Amino acid sequence: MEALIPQVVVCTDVRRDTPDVKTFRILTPDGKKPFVNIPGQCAMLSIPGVGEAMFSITSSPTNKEYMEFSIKKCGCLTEWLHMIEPGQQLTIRGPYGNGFPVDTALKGKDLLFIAGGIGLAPLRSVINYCRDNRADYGTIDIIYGSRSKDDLVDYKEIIDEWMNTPGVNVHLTIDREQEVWDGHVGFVPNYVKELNPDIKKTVLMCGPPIMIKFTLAGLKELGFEDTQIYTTMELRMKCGIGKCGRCNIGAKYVCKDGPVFRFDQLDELPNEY
Amino acid sequence: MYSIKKEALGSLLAAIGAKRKLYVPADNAGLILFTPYADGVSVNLSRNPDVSAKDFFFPQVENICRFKVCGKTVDVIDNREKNEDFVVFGVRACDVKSFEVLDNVFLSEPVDGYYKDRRDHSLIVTLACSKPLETCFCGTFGIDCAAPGGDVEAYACGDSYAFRAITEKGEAFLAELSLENGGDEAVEACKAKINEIKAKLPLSDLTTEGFGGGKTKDLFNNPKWAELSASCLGCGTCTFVCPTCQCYDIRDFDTGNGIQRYRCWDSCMYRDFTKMSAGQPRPSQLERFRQRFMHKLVYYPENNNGLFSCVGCGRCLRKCPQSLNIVKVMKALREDD
Amino acid sequence: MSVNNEFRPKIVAFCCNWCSYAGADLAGTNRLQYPADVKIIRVPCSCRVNPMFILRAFQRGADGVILCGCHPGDCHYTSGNYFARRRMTLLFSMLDYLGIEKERTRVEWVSAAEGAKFAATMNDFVDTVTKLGPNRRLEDLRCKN
Amino acid sequence: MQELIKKGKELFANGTVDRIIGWTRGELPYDREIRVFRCAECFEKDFVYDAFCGANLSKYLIEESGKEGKIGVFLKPCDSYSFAQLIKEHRIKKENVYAVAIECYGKCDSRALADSVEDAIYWITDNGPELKIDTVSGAVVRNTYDYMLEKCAACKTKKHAPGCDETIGDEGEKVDDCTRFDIVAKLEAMTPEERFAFWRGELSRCIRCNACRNVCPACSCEHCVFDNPASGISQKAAADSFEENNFHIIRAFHVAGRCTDCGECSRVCPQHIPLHLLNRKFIKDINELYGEYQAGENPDERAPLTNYTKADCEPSVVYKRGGKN
Repeated sequence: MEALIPQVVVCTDVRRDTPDVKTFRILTPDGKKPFVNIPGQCAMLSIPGVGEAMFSITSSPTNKEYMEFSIKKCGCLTEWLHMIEPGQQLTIRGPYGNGFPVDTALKGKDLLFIAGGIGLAPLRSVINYCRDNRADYGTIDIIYGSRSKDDLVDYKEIIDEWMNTPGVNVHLTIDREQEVWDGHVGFVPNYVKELNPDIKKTVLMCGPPIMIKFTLAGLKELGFEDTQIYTTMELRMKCGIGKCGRCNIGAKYVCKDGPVFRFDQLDELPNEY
Repeated sequence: MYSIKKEALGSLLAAIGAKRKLYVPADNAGLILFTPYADGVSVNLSRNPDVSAKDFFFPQVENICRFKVCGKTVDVIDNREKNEDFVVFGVRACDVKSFEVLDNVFLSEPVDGYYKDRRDHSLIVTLACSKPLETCFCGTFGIDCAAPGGDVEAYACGDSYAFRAITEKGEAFLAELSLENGGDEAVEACKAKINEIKAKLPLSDLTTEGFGGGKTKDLFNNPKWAELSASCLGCGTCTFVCPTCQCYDIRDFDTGNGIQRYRCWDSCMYRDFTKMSAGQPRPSQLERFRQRFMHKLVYYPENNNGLFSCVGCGRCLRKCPQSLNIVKVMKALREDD
Repeated sequence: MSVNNEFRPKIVAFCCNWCSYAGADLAGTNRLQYPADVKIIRVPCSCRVNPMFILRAFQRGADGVILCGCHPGDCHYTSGNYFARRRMTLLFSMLDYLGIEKERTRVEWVSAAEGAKFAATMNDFVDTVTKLGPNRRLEDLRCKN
Repeated sequence: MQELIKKGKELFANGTVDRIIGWTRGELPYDREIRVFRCAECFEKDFVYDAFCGANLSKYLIEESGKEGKIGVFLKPCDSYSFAQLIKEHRIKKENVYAVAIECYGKCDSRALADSVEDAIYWITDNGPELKIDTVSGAVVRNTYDYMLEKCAACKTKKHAPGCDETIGDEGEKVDDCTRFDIVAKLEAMTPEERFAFWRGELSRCIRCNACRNVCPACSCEHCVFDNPASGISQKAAADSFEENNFHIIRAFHVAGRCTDCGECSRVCPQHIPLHLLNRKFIKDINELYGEYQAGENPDERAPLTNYTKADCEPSVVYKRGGKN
């Protein structure tokens, strides 16, 4: 099978999470999951004629029924995606990338997830994987922030499921005061410092570059090492298989060698992302 | 070793062309381009063709598949062209090496079937460079233009051409042509003469010292990049004439009765190459220019056991509108030491 | 049913909203006959048509392209058709220079009152293009199958 | 050249400019690259003006004149028209540029010259009417006039456009017997079939490297229509013969009336496509239909495509004039 030729899938359900984020449920035409993946991996979704782009797979591999993608409206293809209705066929190819080391480096560790905005999408896959294999991991702390309450992706799942899982602590924050909000208000980097997490934890972080920058500085202040912190990257991609050349940073291709990097690995790369 | 008289080249090419598709370097508007062989084509073997031989395996435009979209349904049709066996005549040592560079990319997992199919259908007849030019520096990368390799090697020695099979495929190919034996001595003389010229080339003293895998930190933040890239126009000439540049774009074209997905050459020199809705990791020509050379001299060797992704063919030296090139970059970056 | 293999050209007519489109309308209400091969695209002014529109029409399978606007001096926007006139003159000259049959392109000024002229122009243009045969020199083969 | 260096040093010394853009020796004997010199010493050491300085510096001034300080530039007659046209279009900040008009007697087509020599070239000595070329296997001599750039062989003027701050040497005159439209006229006299075959032969070599667009001083858009995915024509590659035609027609059309015929497009084309023949066709048509016009010559005149007269010819004029059938 040619890597660049995609398979047809059906979008069976579209769920509006926030004003600009929708979650799409994807199945093959005969009702199966398109392929097996590791948490943190990505896939190339495409609307023929509009374009093709890389999205992180939001659903956990432990979900055997369907695959989900949470997608924020921010460009040409994503605007089209936001217009589709259930039943629409799309194309997909993948899975691409390395994913998080859930079966090796992360096993048995206390995990701290830090996400901002749509940055929760790739982490949700890992969080649900860890919840479903609860015994394999230590405590799970989730710090998640967004602009407002309405912008919290998967709010219902967070409240109904994550918060009710033993050993999982969820800390939510929003940028500005809101009447309907009685939780924490403030930016993620400051909230992380306030919470002062145990420095033995392993951190998985994803969010806007500015959040990453300040949170990383904050974590280091608290005593975290680069080798404890993982993030997942985004660059322009076309082929997904490390050949077309555009996601090249140093000797790495984000689509093939990433998108998950440990910060000490990122330090080795030229600062061009 | 087989040998023919120079005058007999035309009938030899005709004999090859009668059986298979044959491409030969031929005159075209002052250029030498690989051209399908036909009666009346003016074969020109005087210098390396202006456009590299990578097109045969990685053409500028290639159909990936077609989509039929009807209401909410999508059909995928693999409409790639079927390849037939073909022969490329007169490929030089540098371009042959470039196939190895491209193989490392396209034939690594997952294998690119489009590329592989073309490779499998090809037979490469190479030609030793009797007259390397001032822009040639293949020796820098350990390439011997007097021993070009490929499936069959050819030498222009005096009033005859000598051929030698390198691979089994080449052996079978030459056997088909029923040529006369001979030419061994002439080839040795020819090689000796080439080596003599090689030593005298203006760029013969260029080395790869200071470049290679692991040199990112030393070179990436060199302040020289700013001046080196200052007059770069951001066109794609260097990348398109380069035999090893392999970046591509995948695009959809709405034909009115289906969507044609195709891939085409792309260039890291273009500003839209890395542009995302979220931002631009290489915002100015400096970063784009640096990427091209860092990739050839550092990143690629790091991933491929020290093999450089430049073969010293010198096309970018000749073709850059503003006379920027990899030799200048290498020399300038090394000056500090 | 017999299969008609006779060549029917595809004609794209860019019509200015204020004069020519109304002229086409009038031709219709007056029951004047002109071939159905003409596909009308309404534009705000003949000046809205940039060279790319013409070329893309050919790419997508048009065999002839005609631009209709208000008579010089009558432009709804005062001077749009004067600019269009210069532009199209140069473009058509360039197409001719590249060896593309010059009869495939035409500019005609049709006012809102000239339903008859509209029909006559289209009849004539369709005839001309039919004689020329299909557009081969400015076609995009990908759009053919 | 000595005069130019003297002038440059003087401009640095009296503080007129804080940098000068000019040519310098490249890697090869016939290479001249463009550099911004930031001090009198490096200018004196590296600045070159000789038979190989064909490149037009005007386009770089779009970016350079936007920076702080004043930049000096040397303009050959044909470059000065691009410069004047860019000022007219408000793309160059004139107050940040000090332009010196310099003479030009035609520049060498270094690629053609190099291609004419079979051996590796060591050095080229410019002896005026002839070029002495030292190669690996001895010296050869070439007639300078046989290897002139096309734009120089068909030079239209040795007179500079208005707008330069000073002139070194004597101001030249327009070339009366300019031959630049000869080939256009020859093509026009062909049949459409011949013309079509001619252009297919030329344009089918295009590799869409965009060098012609990027070097063109008239192509000064920040975002080109061919890079805009929403334009529907940003196909990036010549995927079909239509795309080749389309790209070249539109490229030439978008600079029609603004193209000064500086010849850079043809100079840089790696595939030897005579792009100037497209631009000159527009210039010739404009001259014949709307009156003589030279872009950049008159800062107050409206460009032909943003102008009109009520008595303009109808597009049907194309049926009567131009090529035969």
